Amino acid sequence: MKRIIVFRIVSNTALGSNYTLMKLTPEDNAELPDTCPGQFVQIYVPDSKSTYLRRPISINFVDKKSNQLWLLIRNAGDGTAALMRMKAEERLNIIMPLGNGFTLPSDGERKLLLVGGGVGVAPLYALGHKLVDGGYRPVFLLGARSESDLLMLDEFKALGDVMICTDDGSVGHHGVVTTHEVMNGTFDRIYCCGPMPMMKAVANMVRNSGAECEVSLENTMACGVGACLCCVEPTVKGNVCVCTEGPVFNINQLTW
Amino acid sequence: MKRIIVFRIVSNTALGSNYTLMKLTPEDNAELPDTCPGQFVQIYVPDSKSTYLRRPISINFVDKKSNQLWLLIRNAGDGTAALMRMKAEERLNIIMPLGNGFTLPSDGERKLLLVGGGVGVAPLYALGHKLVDGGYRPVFLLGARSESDLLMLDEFKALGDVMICTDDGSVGHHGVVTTHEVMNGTFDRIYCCGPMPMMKAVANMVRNSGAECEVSLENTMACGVGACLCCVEPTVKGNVCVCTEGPVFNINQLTW
Amino acid sequence: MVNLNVNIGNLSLKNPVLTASGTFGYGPEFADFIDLNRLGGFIVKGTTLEPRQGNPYPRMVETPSGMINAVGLQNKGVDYFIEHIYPQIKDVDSQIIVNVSGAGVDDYVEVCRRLQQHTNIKAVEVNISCPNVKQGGMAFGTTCEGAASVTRAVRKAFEGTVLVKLSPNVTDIAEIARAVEAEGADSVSLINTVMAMAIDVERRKPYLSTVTGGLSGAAVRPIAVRMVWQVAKAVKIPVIGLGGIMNGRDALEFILAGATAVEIGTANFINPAVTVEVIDYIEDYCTRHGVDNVNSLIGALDY
Amino acid sequence: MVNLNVNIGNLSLKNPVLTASGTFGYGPEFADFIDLNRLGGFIVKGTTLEPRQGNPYPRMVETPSGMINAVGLQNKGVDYFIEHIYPQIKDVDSQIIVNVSGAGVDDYVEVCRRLQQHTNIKAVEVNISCPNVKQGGMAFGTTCEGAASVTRAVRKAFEGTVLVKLSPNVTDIAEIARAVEAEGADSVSLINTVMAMAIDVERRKPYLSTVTGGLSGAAVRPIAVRMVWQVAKAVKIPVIGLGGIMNGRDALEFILAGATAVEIGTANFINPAVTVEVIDYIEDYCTRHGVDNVNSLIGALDY
Repeated sequence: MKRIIVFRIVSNTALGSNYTLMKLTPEDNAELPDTCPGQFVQIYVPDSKSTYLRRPISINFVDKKSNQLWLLIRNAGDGTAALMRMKAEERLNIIMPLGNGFTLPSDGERKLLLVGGGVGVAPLYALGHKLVDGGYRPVFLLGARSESDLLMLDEFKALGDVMICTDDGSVGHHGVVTTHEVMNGTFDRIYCCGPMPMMKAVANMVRNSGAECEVSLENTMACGVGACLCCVEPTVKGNVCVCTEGPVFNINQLTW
Repeated sequence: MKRIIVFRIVSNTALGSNYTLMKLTPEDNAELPDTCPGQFVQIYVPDSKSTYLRRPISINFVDKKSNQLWLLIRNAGDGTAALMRMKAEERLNIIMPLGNGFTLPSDGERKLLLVGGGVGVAPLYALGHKLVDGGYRPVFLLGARSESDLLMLDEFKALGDVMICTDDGSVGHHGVVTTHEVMNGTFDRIYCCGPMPMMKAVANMVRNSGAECEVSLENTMACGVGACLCCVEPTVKGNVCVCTEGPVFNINQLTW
Repeated sequence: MVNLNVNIGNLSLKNPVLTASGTFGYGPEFADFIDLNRLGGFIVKGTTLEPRQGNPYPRMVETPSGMINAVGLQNKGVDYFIEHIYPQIKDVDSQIIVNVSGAGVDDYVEVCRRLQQHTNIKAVEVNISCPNVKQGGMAFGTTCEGAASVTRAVRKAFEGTVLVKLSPNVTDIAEIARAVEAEGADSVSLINTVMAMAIDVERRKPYLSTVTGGLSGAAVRPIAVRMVWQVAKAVKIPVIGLGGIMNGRDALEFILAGATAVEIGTANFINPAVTVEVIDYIEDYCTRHGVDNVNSLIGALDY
Repeated sequence: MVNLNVNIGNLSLKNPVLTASGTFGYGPEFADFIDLNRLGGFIVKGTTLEPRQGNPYPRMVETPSGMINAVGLQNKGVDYFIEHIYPQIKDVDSQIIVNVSGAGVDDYVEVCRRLQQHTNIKAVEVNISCPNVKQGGMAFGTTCEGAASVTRAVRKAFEGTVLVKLSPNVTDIAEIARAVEAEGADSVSLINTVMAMAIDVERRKPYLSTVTGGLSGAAVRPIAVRMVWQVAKAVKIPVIGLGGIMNGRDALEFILAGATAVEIGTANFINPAVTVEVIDYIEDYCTRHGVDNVNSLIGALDY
């Protein structure tokens, strides 16, 4: 069940100059609703003149022990910049959980690749946790423009093997993720979240590899609950709302 | 000369729940421009969704020694509420000084009454200072709804005799300022700033007393520099801009 | 106890708060957030005779205090609605109003005829003001003749309450309202979105696939209030006001300007519980102001 | 070095940035904040034959991302302007454009005739779109005949450049623009304010003494960009775009949509230095995008 929850910001930590990791807990200390990796939330940005609509942000992690919601925020404009400026103890009105998460591996699927680009690594952290809890050993392929755009590396390394690519070669493989040698391996299931060109490149590379591949879209949206029909993506079933039918799609459903 | 100045907030101190006293200094430490008591500033409110225009606020005081601008802010809506929430070290973009101040006493004018209502006491503090510096001993008649709406009493008491009225009788004379006995006295010059009904009542009471009387208007304004022609007040010269011809007017100029 | 009941033609609403077409899905989308039974009514999304895929993505861009959309009436068609959606909502203790669109007059008539078979659809809102379709839509809503022709045909085909939703993209909206009233409409609702456009200057491209779209949200409220004021003075039928209502105060602007009921649109995207908050606010406002019947506030502007 | 010069008829502007009538006084009001010589031009406030006191206070209310005004053309009349204001501004190294209003065609003509005597007034902007006066104003601007009649008369009376400022409160602004072009206007400027209204619900009174007024500011920008886009495709004369430009990015929206120049209005109230910031932004944008002449951006939308 989707809920409107007022959160208290526990911390909002800068990760370099373009990102923050925000940790929140419900103001009334009520237990967080159940969520799946890949779902997202809609945040009302209180103090930004130019921000009228809510901002959809991926769930980075839900820490059941501390009852905390984690969000990775990138400075993508006035709305997210205002969120990045917020401080501990301030309040945020958030609707959650929204959309459908990633599909967990079926029986027999053991070789799992999680491909993240930029802030698109956010939901892969929750997913990685879930997979590790399920006894899997996921491989992460994380790409970014530059070293300073690689987020939560230590956290990912605690979950599995981590391969790194940067566009400028400042660390790891010099080039986009699809040029990394790990992409030549055989996988049962690939999860991908990042910029659209990256996801399309990954999808096209693995489409006939026999691997299942899911991507997480971030089409511009207004409501987040399937009412406005703004965030549609063409699929084999016609135009569907990314907010309710996605944001995670199997690439076989897309018309890429 | 009017200037656009970026200020650093030095402090923003709550005076009860509905007011703050904000002290600011230019971010670049440049010397504050000369101002006259009764002039005002226009503040750009950075973080209020519903505030589009600047907010005009009276100059409460300019402390030359510390190079500080003081503003008394009342919670009068979203814009001022956002200003009240601001914290030390935050920045504000302010245009100043605007409008014309109070007329200082002419030779021979010695008996001066300063009548303030609510947050309208703000410019009377700067004026009181100026008068004391000029060797006068002003009398203050300060009215408010209730005790908690009486602002900067200690500061005013340091400048002259202070009479107090409250609508609810919680302190001082129980009733509006025009019912206070001091209003029966003889004055050479009366300065008045407060809610419109109060100023009109004072004006009507003293009009034929022989005292000069100036009031400070706060008509709704947009630009503050005489361009938009929104804040007009009917006068014996026709409609004039409160922002450039006022905000201080001799009551003989008004059509009250 | 405040009486919040208002009537639109023969349609009785338990309170004056409706949801605007295309902003509330079919209703169940919001059931996690509010009790649908509390609504005065809900206007389900624009329904056409045949299914429509709508316009290509991107369809939406945020603008100052508003948004532009170019959805283009994406819907699964009237038959799908009747078969799959209507059963889910027909027993909600509120009023279902179906927003109807078509490329030609015959389409409107046929959709209304099919809806008419279903007892709990007591009203239709005839959309002659959608700016995002190539045929029909706003083309009907910008001339008196066009508006009259659709209204006349629907009036004959549908026995229930007929609302006609007007376009603000006209010189004289009161004139259109009178034309529609003359053809037997029970009510006019206004405003639909204002035709608008925004450009990504770095890419030198329009933000929308259709170049132009319809502006909604708080930005247009002052335009909408003005038009409701003009129309309410021009017609005798009840007026339903919408356009940028974000809260109860905003709703009261429309009621005081002459609206008998209001529709909440874009605000549902920002606060999915806004409708019930508006209902509560109106009731509280009446209590504070010693008003025991909300009808006495309609057009009660003191000017 | 970017060429920012644009031409409106015979009027050469050193850059495409003008100030909108009624938002910049006569110019000197802003001399503390910017160097007036930097402006492409400044359009001085609405000038009428006789002095006007304008509408009673209150004349303004803030709305979401905008404001409604009902100033009603308060000004001291054309003779006062010529005698007292013109000498103060005639030597500014920019272009002076006088916005002209009247209750009837003869008024427009007479004001233009008197302005014509003064060499440094090379252009007038004919205001047929003021929503805040009882006679003239928008009444002329909402029909092709009305717009044509004023334009025809002014065209005969004034030898310099004639701009006609259009009202957005119409069904088809392109049609009005074509009517004005046909009568010899050198340019159209758009949009004037959108007729609007706001209500103080606690007092049940309109915020403005005139009940309705004109909405301006960022809120209307998407409407203005759309109309500039429509008009630029419909006429051959240069279009001047305005409506809610708050910064350089916004100005480029209008230029890409087809405007040869832009006017900055309400933004002057919020940032009195905005005009020069817009000029600098446009120059920087051209440099960043490898554009050596701003004229190549006019209507350069890729759609």
